[in-house]
Amino acid sequence: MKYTIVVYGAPFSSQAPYSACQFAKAVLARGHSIYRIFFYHDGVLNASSLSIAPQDDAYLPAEWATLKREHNLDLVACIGASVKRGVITPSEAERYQRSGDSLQSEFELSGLGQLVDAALYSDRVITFGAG
Amino acid sequence: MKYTIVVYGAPFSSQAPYSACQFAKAVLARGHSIYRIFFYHDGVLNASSLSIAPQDDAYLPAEWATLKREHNLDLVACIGASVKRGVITPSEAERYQRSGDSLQSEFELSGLGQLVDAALYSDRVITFGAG
Amino acid sequence: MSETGKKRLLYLITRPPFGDAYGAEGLDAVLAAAVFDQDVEVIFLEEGVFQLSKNIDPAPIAMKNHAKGFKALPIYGVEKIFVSMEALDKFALSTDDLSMPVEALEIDAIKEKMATADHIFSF
Amino acid sequence: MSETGKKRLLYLITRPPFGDAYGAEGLDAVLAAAVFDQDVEVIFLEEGVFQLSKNIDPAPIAMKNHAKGFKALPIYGVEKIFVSMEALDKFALSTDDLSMPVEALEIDAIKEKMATADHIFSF
Amino acid sequence: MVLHIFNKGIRHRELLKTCAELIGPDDSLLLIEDGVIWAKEHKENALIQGLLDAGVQVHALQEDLTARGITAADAIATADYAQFVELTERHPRSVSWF
Amino acid sequence: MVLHIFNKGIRHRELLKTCAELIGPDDSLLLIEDGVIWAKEHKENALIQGLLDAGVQVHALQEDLTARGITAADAIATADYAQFVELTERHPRSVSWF
Repeated sequence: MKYTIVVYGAPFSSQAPYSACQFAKAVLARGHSIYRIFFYHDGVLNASSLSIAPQDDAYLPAEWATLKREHNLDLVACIGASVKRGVITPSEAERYQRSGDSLQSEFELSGLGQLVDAALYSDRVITFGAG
Repeated sequence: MKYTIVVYGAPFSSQAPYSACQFAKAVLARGHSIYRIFFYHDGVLNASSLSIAPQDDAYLPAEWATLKREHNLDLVACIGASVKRGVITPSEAERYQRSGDSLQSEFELSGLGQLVDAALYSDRVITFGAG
Repeated sequence: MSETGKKRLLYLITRPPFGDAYGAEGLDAVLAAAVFDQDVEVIFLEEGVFQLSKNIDPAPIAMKNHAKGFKALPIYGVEKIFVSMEALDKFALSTDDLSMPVEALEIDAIKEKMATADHIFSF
Repeated sequence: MSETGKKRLLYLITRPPFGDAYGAEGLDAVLAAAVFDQDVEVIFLEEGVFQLSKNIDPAPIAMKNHAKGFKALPIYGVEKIFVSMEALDKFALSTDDLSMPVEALEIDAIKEKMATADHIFSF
Repeated sequence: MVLHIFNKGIRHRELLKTCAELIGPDDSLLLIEDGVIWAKEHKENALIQGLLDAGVQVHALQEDLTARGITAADAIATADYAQFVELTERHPRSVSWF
Repeated sequence: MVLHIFNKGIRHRELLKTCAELIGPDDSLLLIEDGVIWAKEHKENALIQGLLDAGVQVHALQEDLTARGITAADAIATADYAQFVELTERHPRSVSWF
């Protein structure tokens, strides 16, 4: 079956993205495919390239990146939710005169249409809520 | 009296920082002083220089900056909570090879000792919680 | 799937306005679905009914009024908007107290909508 | 202020571990206070008592085990650690079920501590 | 004298219960943000009524009521931000529930 | 058949009540994250008992139980992540409560 996973929580603040990541691995292990992982609300902070994990802690953005490389996953963060929360591309950084970009390269910023599209083409949509 | 205000919530995700900002203005309007505003937990995202407000929305980081300039406030974000959440100084950006810094200049990153210090020297400590 | 071959997408709005971003971001998610011309339904549950309060005015708290966007949903083609009768009852409200005309649903009718949706999003 | 001229700082831990960051960040706040040699007290309320569960092991959820830090508080000079008796009772727990020796307090004793603290931090 | 500041709505009923049990007779409760929903007259406010019956002062922040289009029940005192500050002056300590 | 995924603890009692009222006889409830606290045998689980009495299947995620050092009551089925996926296979739709 085709799954879409929706993540509302930020790493280091909520368990939601950790649960989502474990669930994604279990979905793939059972032979299903993942159509998209969509990051919304505070979940967009998973796409930040600037967070730095404490030495003995898991660094979730890297986990997502590894998962993407190994399974060619589509990792999309909602652009509206992202720019409000400071996750921005180089072109937004330039346009709004910010000091730099902050989007990890394995993630793509796109509109909420990508969430609707995912719902249309997935057999299952599982949300990991937070807050 | 001397007040310290503690903020746990992020702009665009929680009302907590908006309430804290209104409360800070009311404290000053009644003739009190503010010893420190301490940002902890997701509240450290108030110190981000990268967030971009939607056109018709309030931009809280700028509100804090104005308040600081007008009243010489001490705006401190917990350094441990900040770096985990991607709010980093130029020196951290360099050390951890990140694309750029993300700390608004009106804010300072410092340790949790600044929260304890604030408690010792303030008559009142008011927390605005979130999540 | 509905008889028309469209997907049935159900959106639950469960939180009051302003305390967090779920109301505003839930609204944006519904608006995005409206563009795709699917079978979209919205149910306001529990404290979510306060998103439809009359006289919402966040100027005193310096926040943006997203809630008027809910009133505009029919303009964007989202016509199936419901509230939980139990929630209204719990908060001593009637549909007349709300900012837009909506149909109140009993628990069983809400269950039925959940049981027949293709996907359920909650905010 | 306590008789020694130190400030009385009271920390309430109200949430279970791992669901959010308040347990871990509350612990860090208590540790910071310990450094300042003040009169620090910690009370585990409500679901906060699960921060002191025996056998905590977050390896299966790929998160860090901050909770062992609570056990280390006495090493850092924080000796006044309490749990709500009502919370233990609610969850069918006794102090023997906890990861460290703590004193259980009745509601009135907790109220008294709140009423005499200089500042109260909640997590 | 403790000022209890509560900012969550009905879904956090158990949190309000825990808070209410710890409110002493000289303490006050201030409802802010989504917490002002508890200030409305409705079927779900037995906890608030219990506090009022015990003589506890219950306040709701006017700005948050206005924002949400909610009118507070008669028994609830409304306070604006200036009066919120005044409450913190009168109560030497506060605790936030969220 | 709806899989209800619930991830909050006791302070969100009213949210569990709202969720429980909307669980149909063919639906299942899966407790994850802080939600596994409801799976423990204690004085506060009348809502869970009500669901069990109505024949609803109640599951708790084993990984989250282990993380928190909590043992589930006998009447609660435990599920690991693989079984969580299996539950989503068997239930054509899910709703998350948080």
